[in-house]
Amino acid sequence: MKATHKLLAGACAAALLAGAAPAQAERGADGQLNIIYWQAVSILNPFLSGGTKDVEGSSLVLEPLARYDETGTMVPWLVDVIPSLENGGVSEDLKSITWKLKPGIKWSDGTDFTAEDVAFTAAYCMDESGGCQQVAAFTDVESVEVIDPLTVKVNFAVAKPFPYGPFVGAQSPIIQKAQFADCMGAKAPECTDANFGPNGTGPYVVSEFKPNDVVVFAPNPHYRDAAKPAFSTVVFKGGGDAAAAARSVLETGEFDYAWNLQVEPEILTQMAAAGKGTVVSAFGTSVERIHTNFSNPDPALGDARSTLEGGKHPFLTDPAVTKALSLAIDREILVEAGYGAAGQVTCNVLPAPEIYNSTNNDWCKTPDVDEANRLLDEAGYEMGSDGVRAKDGVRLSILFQTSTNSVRQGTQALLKQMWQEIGVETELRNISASVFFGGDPSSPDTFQKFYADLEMYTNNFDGTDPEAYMASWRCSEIPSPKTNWLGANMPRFCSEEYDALVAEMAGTAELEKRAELAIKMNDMLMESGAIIPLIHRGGVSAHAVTLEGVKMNEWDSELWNIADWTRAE
Amino acid sequence: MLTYTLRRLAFAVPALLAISFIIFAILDLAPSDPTAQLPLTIPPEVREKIRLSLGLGEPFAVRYWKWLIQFFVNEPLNLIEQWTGWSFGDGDRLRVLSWQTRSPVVDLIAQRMPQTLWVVGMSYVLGALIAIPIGVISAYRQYSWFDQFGTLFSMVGFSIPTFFTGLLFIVIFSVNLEWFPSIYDTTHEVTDWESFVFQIKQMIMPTMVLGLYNASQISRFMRASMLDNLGQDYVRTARAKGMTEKVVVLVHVMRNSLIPVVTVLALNLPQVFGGAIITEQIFKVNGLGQLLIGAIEGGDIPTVQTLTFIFAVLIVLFNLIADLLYGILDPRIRYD
Amino acid sequence: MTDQPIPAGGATPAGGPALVAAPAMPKHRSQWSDVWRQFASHRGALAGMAVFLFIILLCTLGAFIHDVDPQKLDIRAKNQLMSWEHPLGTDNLGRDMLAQIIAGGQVSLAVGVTAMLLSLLVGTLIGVLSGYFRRLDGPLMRFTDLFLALPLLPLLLVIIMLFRDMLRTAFGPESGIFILIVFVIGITSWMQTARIVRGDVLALKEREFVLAAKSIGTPSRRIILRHILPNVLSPIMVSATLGVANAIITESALSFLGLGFPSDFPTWGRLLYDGANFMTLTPDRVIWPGLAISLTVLSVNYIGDGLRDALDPRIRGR
Amino acid sequence: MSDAAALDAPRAAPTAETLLRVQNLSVHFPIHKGLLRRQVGAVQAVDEVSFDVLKGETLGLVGESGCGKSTTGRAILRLTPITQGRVILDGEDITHIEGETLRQRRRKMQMIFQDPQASLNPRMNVSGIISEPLVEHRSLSRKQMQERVYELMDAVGLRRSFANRYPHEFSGGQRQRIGIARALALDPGFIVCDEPIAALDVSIQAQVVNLLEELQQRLGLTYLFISHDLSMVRHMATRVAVMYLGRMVELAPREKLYSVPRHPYTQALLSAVPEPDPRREATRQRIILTGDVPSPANPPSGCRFRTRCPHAFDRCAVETPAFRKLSDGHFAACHLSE
Amino acid sequence: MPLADGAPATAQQTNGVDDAPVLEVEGLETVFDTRDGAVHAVNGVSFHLRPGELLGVVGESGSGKSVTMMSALQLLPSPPARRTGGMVRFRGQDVDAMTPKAMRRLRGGEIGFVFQDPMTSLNPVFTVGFQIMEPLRKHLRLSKPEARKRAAELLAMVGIPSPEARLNDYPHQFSGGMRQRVMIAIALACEPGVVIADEPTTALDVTIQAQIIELVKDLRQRLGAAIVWITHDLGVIAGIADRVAVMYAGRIVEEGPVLEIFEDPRHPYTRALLETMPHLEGDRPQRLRTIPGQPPVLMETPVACSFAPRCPHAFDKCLAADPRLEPCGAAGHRVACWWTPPEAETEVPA
Repeated sequence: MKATHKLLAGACAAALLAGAAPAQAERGADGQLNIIYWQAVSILNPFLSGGTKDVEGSSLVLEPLARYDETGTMVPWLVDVIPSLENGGVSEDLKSITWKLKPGIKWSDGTDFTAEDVAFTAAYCMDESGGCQQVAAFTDVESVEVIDPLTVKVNFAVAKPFPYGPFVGAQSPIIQKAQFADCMGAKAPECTDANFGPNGTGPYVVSEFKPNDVVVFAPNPHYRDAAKPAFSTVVFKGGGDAAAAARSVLETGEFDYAWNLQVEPEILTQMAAAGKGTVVSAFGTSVERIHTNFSNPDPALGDARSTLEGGKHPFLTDPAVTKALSLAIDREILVEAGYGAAGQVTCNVLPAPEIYNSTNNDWCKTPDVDEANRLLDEAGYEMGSDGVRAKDGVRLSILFQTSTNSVRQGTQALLKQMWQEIGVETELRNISASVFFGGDPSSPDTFQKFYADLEMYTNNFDGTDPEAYMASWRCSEIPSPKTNWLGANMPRFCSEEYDALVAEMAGTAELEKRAELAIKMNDMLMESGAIIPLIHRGGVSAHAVTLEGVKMNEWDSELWNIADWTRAE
Repeated sequence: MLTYTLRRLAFAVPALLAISFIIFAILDLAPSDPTAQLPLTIPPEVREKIRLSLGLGEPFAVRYWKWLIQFFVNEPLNLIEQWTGWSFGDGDRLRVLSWQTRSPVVDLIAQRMPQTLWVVGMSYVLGALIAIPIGVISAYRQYSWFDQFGTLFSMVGFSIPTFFTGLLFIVIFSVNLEWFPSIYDTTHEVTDWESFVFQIKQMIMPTMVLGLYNASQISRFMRASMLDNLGQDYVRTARAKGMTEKVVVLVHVMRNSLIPVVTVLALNLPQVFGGAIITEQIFKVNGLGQLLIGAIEGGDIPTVQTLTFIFAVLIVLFNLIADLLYGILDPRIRYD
Repeated sequence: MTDQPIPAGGATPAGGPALVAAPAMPKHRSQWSDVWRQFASHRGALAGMAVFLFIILLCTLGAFIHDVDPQKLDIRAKNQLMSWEHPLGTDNLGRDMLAQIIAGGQVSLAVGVTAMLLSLLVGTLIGVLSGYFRRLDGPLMRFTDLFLALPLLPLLLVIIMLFRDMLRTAFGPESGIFILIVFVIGITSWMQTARIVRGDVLALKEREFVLAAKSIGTPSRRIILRHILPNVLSPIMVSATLGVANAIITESALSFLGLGFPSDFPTWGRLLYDGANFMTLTPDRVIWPGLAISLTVLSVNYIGDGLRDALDPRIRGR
Repeated sequence: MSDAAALDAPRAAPTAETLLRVQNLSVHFPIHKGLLRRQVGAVQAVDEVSFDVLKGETLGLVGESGCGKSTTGRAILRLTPITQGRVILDGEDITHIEGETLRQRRRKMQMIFQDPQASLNPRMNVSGIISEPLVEHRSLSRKQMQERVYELMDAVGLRRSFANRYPHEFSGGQRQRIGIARALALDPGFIVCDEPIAALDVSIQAQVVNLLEELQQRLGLTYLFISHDLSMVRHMATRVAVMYLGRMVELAPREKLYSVPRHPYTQALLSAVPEPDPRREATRQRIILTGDVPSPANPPSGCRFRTRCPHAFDRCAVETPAFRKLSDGHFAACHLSE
Repeated sequence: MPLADGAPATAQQTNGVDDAPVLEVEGLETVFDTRDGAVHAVNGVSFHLRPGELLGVVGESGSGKSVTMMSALQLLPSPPARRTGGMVRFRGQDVDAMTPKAMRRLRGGEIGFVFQDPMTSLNPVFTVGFQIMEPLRKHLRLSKPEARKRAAELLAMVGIPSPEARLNDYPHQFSGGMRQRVMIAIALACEPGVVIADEPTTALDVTIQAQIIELVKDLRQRLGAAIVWITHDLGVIAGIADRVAVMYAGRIVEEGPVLEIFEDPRHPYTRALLETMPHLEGDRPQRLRTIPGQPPVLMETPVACSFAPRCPHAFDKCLAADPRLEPCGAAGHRVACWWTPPEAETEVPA
């Protein structure tokens, strides 16, 4: 298998390193590792918290059956092979998947890791009263059967061409049945001891935990590789802000690894110049994009505002307008001002993995104000005396909302200026993230209600499979008062053709075919102007120059291979 | 004095109940949604379930009553059990749980207490130690260069926001001079001389930043109080008795001047427990202040309610202590 | 009666022992000219006044002289140091710092002054009412105690979270948040003023001139307006100066906690906060707003100090 | 003290017209103590005091500090709440009138205060201070007002050019003149002078006293002259009342009181006053009272003076001596003078 | 009583004793710096105090009586007060030349002070015992128990009942008269040769004032200290003083034995002062005599007689030159006045 090969290659690399410094090929020989996450870990049970910091913090302890490597390739982790149609792990009707556990793996308390634990994990998360936050990974799971102590079978209610939701990736690790058996359902939140110090199969165990402050880890004595991990202590500190975290690695050298450095690029560059650390980045599927409101957000419409019933948007449904808006944007400037190495210009809402990335929209990469102006002229929007275009009395005046965040506000300001050049007037509005993304149906400011013409935010999908993600833009996903404003189709984009493609993808197992369908959907969204993608965002982290083995990974936990991290002399 | 104290205590009870209600009600109105921070991919039905699992479905009065019981009965009982080893009932009491960490809020507070007390408390002590001599000398040599400089110092100290001084300190002492760590290690334990030195080193910057701010306020107060007393007749009496200036100022005037200052110090002491939100953020001290701001940002209402109310209790308590201190320090009040 | 080495009270016009009381003073001086003379003799206060006036002038008239749009982005001119074109440099989006400081100053000063006025209004009202009317004293002071006992910062944060959006929709994003911040700072800082004013009113109420007014038959309302208020003016004015400084600082702390004005609405506190990370890259971004805050607070404090001395007859006599 | 005696006792000759009648006046300030703030007692600042003031006379009210003389004055002017008793001014019972009625009656009675510094609002100029009563009670034009202020200033001997000055620009004596002008503004018949000269220098005292006397003659004023200065009271008053610890102990026409004081307290008080005459002082036999004045919150039983009285005997502790008539116009409250 | 043993001075060391003066003040000048300029509060005051004698200094407020004494013993805060001239000698020793240490020993050790308001003059937060023991321990170097014993004796001496117990009380627990007794005990603690009493009875009621005057008379006989008694009350002075100095506008205008001053006042100011006072006995004048005008503002050193503007007898010379204190009449009687009263007018209204 390709994946196995990759894993071996990784092991070889580690072995090579070990060879270079033989004294270090010993558990706990490299002293202390200091990691700083500017958002502190609040709980070490990823099923009870959706926060990246919590998921990644617990990934030192808890492991999934399989996970993604830095290229987005799935690698077996607690199993020997990834089940697939070819090797018979996935049933022909695509309704079940059978995992065969790697023998000999032990929990950190010394007991054996068995299929019972895997089945229990599913039962734990699928208990409705438990409030499991990773329940999305278990969508359509009908049952999880224990075949024998090392074999577990997941049955789906529907055909699942991509059955790798449960137990794959950092969001869906395995917890120990013995420890959590009494923590089912409503009792889940009250099991503080277990939630703060889960037993795991990973390289480290929790030795001290101060919620929202610091976690101290020690090597797992029962870790499957006797030579790993290399550090005797891991201090996982939280708090402060991204700049301070970056400073502690890059300038003062107090810490070895800092996560998610959303700092203005010039600051990062300046800090990196101190030479104590290296900035690393990796790209996943996050795209900063603008959603166009195809429905009419006119307040005069009252309850019908921003709904299909309220009618079409006066000018944004005209692809000429959205294309002109897109053409007017100099995305390079946006990258330079707000993202630096953590951003790339993109013209797709689905930019990765590579096979899904469309090249059909690359025209947007080169801004062309003249072309934009021409398009608008052609479409009949005439420049008014106030510098704003209008057609039939409808002025190209836009209300543009996003969440409160300094980079976003910078981007907003830049866009406003760029659009001014093509005769589009923009009013900016920013809303506190907790309200904007909060989903409170009584608030007028949520991103779902979309009481504006344009809105900007980032979204992505977990793992590497875009099926569910692309299904967001089906007609049935349009938020409306009837569905209590739930739904992911913010632009109110509705096309039968698109819905048909979604259905087709759900029944297609072959990867190339799936990619083709995804690209087609992506291109449809681009051409209609429902989405104006801006930047393909990556994660940025920094590590000390003395820290080796870091492989930045946006598909899984950044700390996915922490067992291989070592300290150079 | 005793009845006075009892009276004050008696007043404190309804006051605290009123405060608890206000705090609970205001925070309850807050639009914080415990599920707001969840990833967008989580479906709304699940969000609703999570809300219910956090006890959000019940009416306001029930939740308030439950919270009162938890706060005033269950948590104190738990504390007593922990300290004494006794047990009351089955010990399976409903505790105030944080939404963010799902752990009892009181435990979190207990965990945060040491660093807050060390850093913020130390800065308070330091502030007072710096401020009192400055205040005394400034007042004694009123309008001298020392006084002018002291005034300038205290006003500058007061007028620069701590988030700025903190960052400045880090850039100078951590980045450029590499003297002190910029991030406070809350797991550090003092076991020997070396670790003690490290503890001192990591405390210096946050303590100084806060201490200077405190000192600037206390010194102004001390100066004013000294000036008030230096003009009193008894000072002339002391001089007429042939007392040295040292005795006149440090015994006669100082003793009187400290009365209001000490009470003000006691009144402001709850701030120490409240933590210094900004300084804690900057140096990652992660004390109570950081806990509070984190809870506010994370919409963790139970934590905010509990912390806020504990501060209120402390404020009421220290108000009482300040009154009593005043009585103890000032004999004129003691016997009334 | 005795001779007192230190002239007592304002009993004598010129200070010194009472013997200086003259049947007719050579020149007629009003009380305010006395206050001004004492104020002017306080060098710090005078300097503070000059600096404060300069800052006000800069913020009001500065925008006419340096007429650059503070929100104009010029990404190609980002992170610049001082130059003729941008006297105080630019920020990381290429906005002109001087223009931003001028615009920010207008907001910061407006916040400072309005919040102070609000807090004074509430504080004086409660202080005077509870000091003058014995029956109101208990309830109002308990009310004040309650406010003092409420931990303000958390509640303040909650109030902001609560009402921000309501006000935004009612008054628009900028004036909405302005009203909110002013309200929040004002409503959480009146207690000291109330206590001080109450104390002074209690003392004034016992003064014979109030009794004299009562014996004349002056109704309470006019006693308060004519006799009490003018005489509590000095603590009120000192509170006012402290209030301005306090409000500016609180606003900057709110900015730090991310609860102040929206990011495209510069205030000194926000400029300082936004610039903090650029401290080593473009020091101008922290020096100027920092200096502006410090100088304002410092000058206002010195003015307050001078006023306190000038308005205190015991000191004025000296 | 029986009611009848009290009503009858202090009345002066029936022929003279009575302007003010004070009957059994008590002013008690409650003391609250304990957990529930219960009233546990009262400071008996003024207790069962009765006297008359005749039209045109000056009644001197003397006593040491804390004896209740100022409180009596204020209670008569309804400036402090009356616990018990009646105050009748010009035939009208003003004890319980309130609001506008009381406001109207205030024109008839005014007060001159002890501390000329404290009794003038430092933020008002002379003209403002003197015209305040006029503003409150008369509707005069600006010009008439100005004229009246000038008239009053003339009357008390202040230069008209001082009208725009502030109190702090004046000396103590001049300030007291301003206070007197204010009291006169409404042409009151009755003025309570509450220690009007206590804060003034000797050489100034005489000026103010002369002014008061002159005004009395000119305007037919009636004074209640409260003072602790026995010599000055002897100079000013027609009749003199002596108070001790909230009670009135003796009341007599001036000459009688000073020549044949009947109450031991009055005797001690008179003997304690130092005279500017070295020869007399050297030979004078003083009655030196022992101890201090007891607290009015907890006054001695029976006769309040008994704890310091050189002649006290058993009955004094048991029975409160009645305030009774001794000879024409001479009243005293002492068992010895029965 | 051990204290009395220490000072076997007999009664009535009245005028005429030829002992060397304990305290001499010559040409004392003191200025207060105010914003309006320098106020000349004391303008060349000279007097001396013989052992055991009681000198009454009388004058209205602002006449400089307290300032003179405080300034002579360097108890005025500087600024604003400033000595501009004069010499002060204690037992022949130049006080101005003393070291601060010697100065402190002088104050409290050899000179005691009693101030006007005993409430504010005692430190509210220390017990009375502590405040009495302070000078005992400092100047007499007594041990704590010794000082305590002595303090109790002192309290007993000034007539405070159960002195041992009251040592532990705070000033506010004493009544006004008792507080003044405590002040007197402190002043007498180290058996000083001189006591400066600055309006010691002004804040007290007449009956209490009488008590204190009796006490001082009694103690004087027993201790024999010289006393400077500053007051504005001529009555008090008449009953207690041996000699009287009358001050006006920062200078002594008349000085002499008490009988001389009251029975043969030479200065128009003294005469007016005596006449303005009403009496408890004798004739009651229709109108009190008044002194027109106000005391002067001492913004500059006077070149003329300061009283001239208010003086009924003023003539040209009074405005041209400042009279000096010259002997007149009986022995020890001195007056600073150009005008000579006709014999007929020297009678006092008796």
